[in-house]
Amino acid sequence: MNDLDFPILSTIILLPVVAAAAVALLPKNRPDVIKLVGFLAALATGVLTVWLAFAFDVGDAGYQFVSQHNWIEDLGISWIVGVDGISLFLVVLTGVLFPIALVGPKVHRDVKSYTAWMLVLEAGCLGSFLSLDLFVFFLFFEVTLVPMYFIIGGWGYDNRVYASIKFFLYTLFGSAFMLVGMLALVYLSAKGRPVTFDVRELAERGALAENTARWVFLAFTAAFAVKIPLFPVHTWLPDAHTEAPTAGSVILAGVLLKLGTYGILRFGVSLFPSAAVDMAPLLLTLATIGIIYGALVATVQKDLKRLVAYSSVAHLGFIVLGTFALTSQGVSGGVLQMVNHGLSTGALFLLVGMIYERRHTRQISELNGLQKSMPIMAAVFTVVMLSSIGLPGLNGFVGEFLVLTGTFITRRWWAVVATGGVILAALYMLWAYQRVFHGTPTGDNVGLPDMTWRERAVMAPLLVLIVFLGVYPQPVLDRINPSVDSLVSRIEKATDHRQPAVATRHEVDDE
Amino acid sequence: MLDNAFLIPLLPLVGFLVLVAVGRRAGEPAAGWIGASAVGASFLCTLVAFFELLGREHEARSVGDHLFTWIQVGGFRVDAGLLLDPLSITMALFVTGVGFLIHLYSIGYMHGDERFSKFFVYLNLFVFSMLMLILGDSLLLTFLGWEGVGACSYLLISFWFERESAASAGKKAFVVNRIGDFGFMIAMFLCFATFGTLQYAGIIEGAEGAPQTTLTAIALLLFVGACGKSAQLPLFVWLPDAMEGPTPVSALIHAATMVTAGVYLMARVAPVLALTPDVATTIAIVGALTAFFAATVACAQNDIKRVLAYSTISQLGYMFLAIGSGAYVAAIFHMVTHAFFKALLFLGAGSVIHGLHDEQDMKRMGALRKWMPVTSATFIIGWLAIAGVPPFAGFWSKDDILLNAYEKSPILWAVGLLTALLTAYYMARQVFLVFWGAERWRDAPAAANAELTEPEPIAVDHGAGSADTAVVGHAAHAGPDAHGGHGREPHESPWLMAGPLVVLAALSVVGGLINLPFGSWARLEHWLEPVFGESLHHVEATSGTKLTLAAVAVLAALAGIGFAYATFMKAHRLDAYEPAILKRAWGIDALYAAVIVTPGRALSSFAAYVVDAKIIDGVVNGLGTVVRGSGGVLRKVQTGYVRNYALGVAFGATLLLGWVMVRSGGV
Amino acid sequence: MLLAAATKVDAGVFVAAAVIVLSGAIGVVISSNPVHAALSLVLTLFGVAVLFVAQEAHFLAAVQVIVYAGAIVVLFLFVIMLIGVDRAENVRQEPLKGQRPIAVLLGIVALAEILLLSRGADWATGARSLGGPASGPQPNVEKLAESIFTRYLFAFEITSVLLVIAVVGAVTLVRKPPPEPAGDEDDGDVASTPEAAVGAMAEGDA
Amino acid sequence: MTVGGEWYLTLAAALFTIGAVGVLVRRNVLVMFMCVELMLNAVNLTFVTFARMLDDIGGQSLVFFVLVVAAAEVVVGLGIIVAIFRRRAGATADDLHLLKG
Repeated sequence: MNDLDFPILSTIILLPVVAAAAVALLPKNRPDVIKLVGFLAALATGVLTVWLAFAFDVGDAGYQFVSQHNWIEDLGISWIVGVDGISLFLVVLTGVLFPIALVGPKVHRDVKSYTAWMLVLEAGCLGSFLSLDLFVFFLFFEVTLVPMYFIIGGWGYDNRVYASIKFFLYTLFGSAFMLVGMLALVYLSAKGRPVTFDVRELAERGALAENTARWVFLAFTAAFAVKIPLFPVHTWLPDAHTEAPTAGSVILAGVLLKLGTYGILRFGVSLFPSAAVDMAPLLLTLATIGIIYGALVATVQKDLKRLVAYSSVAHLGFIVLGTFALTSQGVSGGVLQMVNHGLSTGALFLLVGMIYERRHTRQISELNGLQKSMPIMAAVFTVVMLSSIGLPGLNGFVGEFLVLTGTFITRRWWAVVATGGVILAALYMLWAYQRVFHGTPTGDNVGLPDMTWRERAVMAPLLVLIVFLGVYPQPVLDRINPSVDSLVSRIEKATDHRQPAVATRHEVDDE
Repeated sequence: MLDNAFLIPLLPLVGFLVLVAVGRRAGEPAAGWIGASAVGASFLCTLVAFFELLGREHEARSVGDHLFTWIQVGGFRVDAGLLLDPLSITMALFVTGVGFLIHLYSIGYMHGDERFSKFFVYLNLFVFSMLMLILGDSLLLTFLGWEGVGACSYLLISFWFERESAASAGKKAFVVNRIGDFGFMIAMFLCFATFGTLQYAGIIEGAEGAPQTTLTAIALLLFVGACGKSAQLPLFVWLPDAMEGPTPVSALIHAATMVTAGVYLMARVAPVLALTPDVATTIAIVGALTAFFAATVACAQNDIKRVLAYSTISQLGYMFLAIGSGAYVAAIFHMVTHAFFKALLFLGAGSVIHGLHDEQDMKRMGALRKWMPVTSATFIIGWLAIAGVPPFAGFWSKDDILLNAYEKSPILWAVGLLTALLTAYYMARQVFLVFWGAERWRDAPAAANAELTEPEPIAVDHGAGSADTAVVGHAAHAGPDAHGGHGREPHESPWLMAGPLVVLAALSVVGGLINLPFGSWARLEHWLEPVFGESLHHVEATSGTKLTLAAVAVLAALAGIGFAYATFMKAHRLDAYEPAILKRAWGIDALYAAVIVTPGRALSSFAAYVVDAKIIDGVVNGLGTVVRGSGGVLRKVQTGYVRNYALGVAFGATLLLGWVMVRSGGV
Repeated sequence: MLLAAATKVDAGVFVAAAVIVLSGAIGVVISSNPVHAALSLVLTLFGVAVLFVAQEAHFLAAVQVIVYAGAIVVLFLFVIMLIGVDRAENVRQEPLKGQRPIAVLLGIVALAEILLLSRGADWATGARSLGGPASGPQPNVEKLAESIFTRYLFAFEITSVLLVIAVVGAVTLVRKPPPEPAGDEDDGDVASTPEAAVGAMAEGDA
Repeated sequence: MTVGGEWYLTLAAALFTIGAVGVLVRRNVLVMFMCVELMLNAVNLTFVTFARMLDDIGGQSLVFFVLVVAAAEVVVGLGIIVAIFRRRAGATADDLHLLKG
């Protein structure tokens, strides 16, 4: 099934690029046509990614749909794309979120450039998730900065210039370390063999001295930690999220942050297993601090979007926690949580955007009693909020619980502290909900129109996924698990790290 | 039926989904009937399953029903599977049964509410979650229900969200519950780390060989979870506030079913508790203290529902006392009888509130006996049951608990007895204030009316009017047609509400029959035996001791009632023995506010506005400032004078030459 | 004897030329009137031409005189005349503090370094260029021509392009700007600030 | 060979240095330009000297190119100067410091 000749992954990456070029050629005064073209392209990409999830061979731990073309042979750089259980659902998430983000929020000016940038951004994200060549990954990773910079700077709110520059410089600062680390890795691990940027080959070589590997790992981690963002390099996130237009926030939270967590797993942990094991306590600690700290800070935010942004810091902490637990449950939960966070936080940002379109404010203190006039929005918000809090039966819980379980069996106390974040999550979300939706509406909050059919249609797929992944996550986990297991067993082979027996013991089926 | 046990939780879920889809269109009262029939059908299914189970051999009375694999990663596997055994079926029976009655009652009670259908949406979801909690065959499925009922409780407490107090109470309930859930979650992690499974069967199987410390930790952490859900010290604070919800909610969730989930959980893991006597003792002590503490507070409350709320906390304390004493059957027995009489009392209170047009202050009631005969008759039965007057249901279950407590420690028994006395007193106080004495509600309306006729732009024809909505400020009662001719005089509730009262009253009278302490009459004990097995504690006291203890308990109850009679009926006093500290529940809420909430908020503000904004972002922006600053200094070098630049070039060239010279050794 | 005499003559030529070159150079640097500077430059150029001849570079000497002294210096003089001869620079004052002493100091140090280096010259590899030997029976012009038109033909062609570009550039630069719109005439001193001057240059470019 | 090459080189060095100092100390753009010509001549002299010392015509060829480039440079440079002076008569190098940081 996967040996099809058609280069499906390259198509997925290139389709938005072609569409962006097409949009650029369309006349500026036909925003309706531009919107349609952009949406259809994103939708087609989305359909392809979903098809990918179905065509994916469940039991296979390796890369699938691989296609390879030499690019710069002297430097060992090739165009290699492939997908495995770790990247599969991030690709699907990207494919699903982009059409929603494109069609959901209203664009107040220059639809053409906006649509083109969004499509370029989509290509960048997909390329990052699918590249198996370190160099090409780095290119895509950096390329995503540019459209995001313009989207925040061009379509954002009042303080957008500061936010976009901060976002750009912050991330670029981290990437500089990665560039150095990447070159060090590639050339130091060559040792007489031909230089290659192929991730698969590099993982096999693993030829760096232990100390060197640690430094290179830290260089990679620096880039990804900023992107994730990990405490204490998270401060670009609230600004970027708050000032970005709704679609920008959705994509930023839903997809771009995942580049960090995905990168740290694919290029950090799997290329430097021993360094990852050595550094795990540091990263676990930062993640745990991020969970508690993000939640605490979120509690007192006055701006609804900022609150959601800080909740992202906390949620991303869970993902890192799971990743560096280095157990099947932790890593699988982390991967699943990447998807979950993309769905629920993306949905939250969409909802906040809808409130903004009605009230033109994000200040919590200026909102009250919205449930009175907008019962449907309140209901949708409640579901999404509960998913974000991690209510069992909705998607957030499954990932969070797996992460915490996986962490607990190796790193007990980190997990215990992190579980405290679950209490705080309920606190800040419910308190915000109470202030915004409960109470008797006053002033401009009286008589707002409820969700339109278009808005409902936008939210519907997200809600369906939120519920589905909470009730029946197994099809997703079935695809994630083999890749994660092989990753963990490779770590075990390379280091003296061992998962506890309970993590792997397969009990006899009692069916 | 046992093979199709999934129908039991599925039916309320279907009801929920149907109501979500068409509830608003179905409107009143169709939505209510949909919800009620879903729960009713579920009750019938449970009943069938119960009889099928009853028809089986003693040992075969445990049936697993595997549905699908929910989560599986490596060795971690949780199935969506149901466990039907005598314990879960017992719970399911009274949850669906009482739930059905309360659904019926709600159709009458919520009449005229603008969110009528939504109420039943939540109620059905609640019943589904509660059934998952009960029937789940693993800790995680129980946790699914556990959190689900928590969420429903949140939604229902803040049902009238326009009122700030209701919104806050809902949030408080959820957050405090989460603190308990924290313990529950850690306990689950520990279980997985120790046993490699979260299934009850696996845990109980593995418990024998597990290290004592681990078992103690697990038991203690689960008890923390139970404390949150069942409102025990120190996590009880949410339950009194939860009375902001509609009264049927208080009856169903905050008296009969959800709050007993903690007790159920403890009973589920009874074999673990049996191996950890220290934890059992802790549970008994916490239970006894909570029972006594809440009873003292209940004596000083004036709000008719808050009295019942503290009473609930107190009765839950009894159940934990029983659990801690190893008397699981007694705990379950009391849970069942308590569900009957406490639901009855709450619904009765709702009926009173309804009849008095949203009056909740007992000081403004009185003499309702004549006006609301059915309500008062049933309420009095409930009172006698909870007070422990034989032969009502409460007497038998409470006696059972006290007996077991006596076996555990006479001190615990003494505390329990004292609590029984207080219970009898405060319940008698309530009954006398509400149903006897002067018609004080005649003096009150001026003030009440002013509150009720707050101008409200949206006029809703309220009909009979639901109690609590009116407080929100609907103009219904001010409208001329609202109450036909009977003005402000109390009225009896319609039969849809009175019917459930009668049924529950009947159950409160005869409920004791399920477990009479006379050999073969101990049906419940016999029925539950396969669940608890060896961990069940058997009382070894002589029948003489038993009789003496029972007599003392009855005397205590009568003493309490007598004292209340003397105070309120003979002396006609209204505010006897009500120190302010008791009204404020020993100031524990204030203590939490001072010790946790305020510092917590300060810490958050510190993190947000100092650490994040000043320190971390300070460093970030500081870096920017340093770069710009050094640029600002360096830009001075760019004088704009081309000859200066040329000088620089010359200087560089000279340096280069010097360097070449040094390198070539030309010097 | 004859050789000694020739050497003496050569030495005399060198010393004379050197004196001319240096005095001309110093004249360029210190004369406040640009016309004088230009004339001093001619002096130096001639001196250098003489030194070329003394080193058998006859063709270059000729070019030096014709192109440099003849064309370039005349161009300089044209420009001086064009923009005003009377604008003598006040060489007594130096507005940039420290510029002059540092410049002289740097000059001395650099000179010393160059001299020391040329003495030590072990870094000169002595590798041959592609042009071939300078000595031999062929006349200097022929050898030079052969070198330029064979080995360095491509470079030679490029210089021709360069010259064309330079011509075009010069024409574009000095073209009179298009007449200003009427309203702007009362601005008075249009280019009273350096900003305006540079701005005008940019306009001229367009 | 008569006068040693090193003498020529020394002379060229002196000429170059004088030219460089001239560029640094003079404000008149035209004179600065002339000083640049001095430096170019010094270099040319060096080339020719080396051509003789090393017996290599390449040095002389290079001088040829330098001459051409110098001519082009002068043309363009003077063009710029004329353009400036057309706007600002008598401007010195110090008057043009718009690009001050």
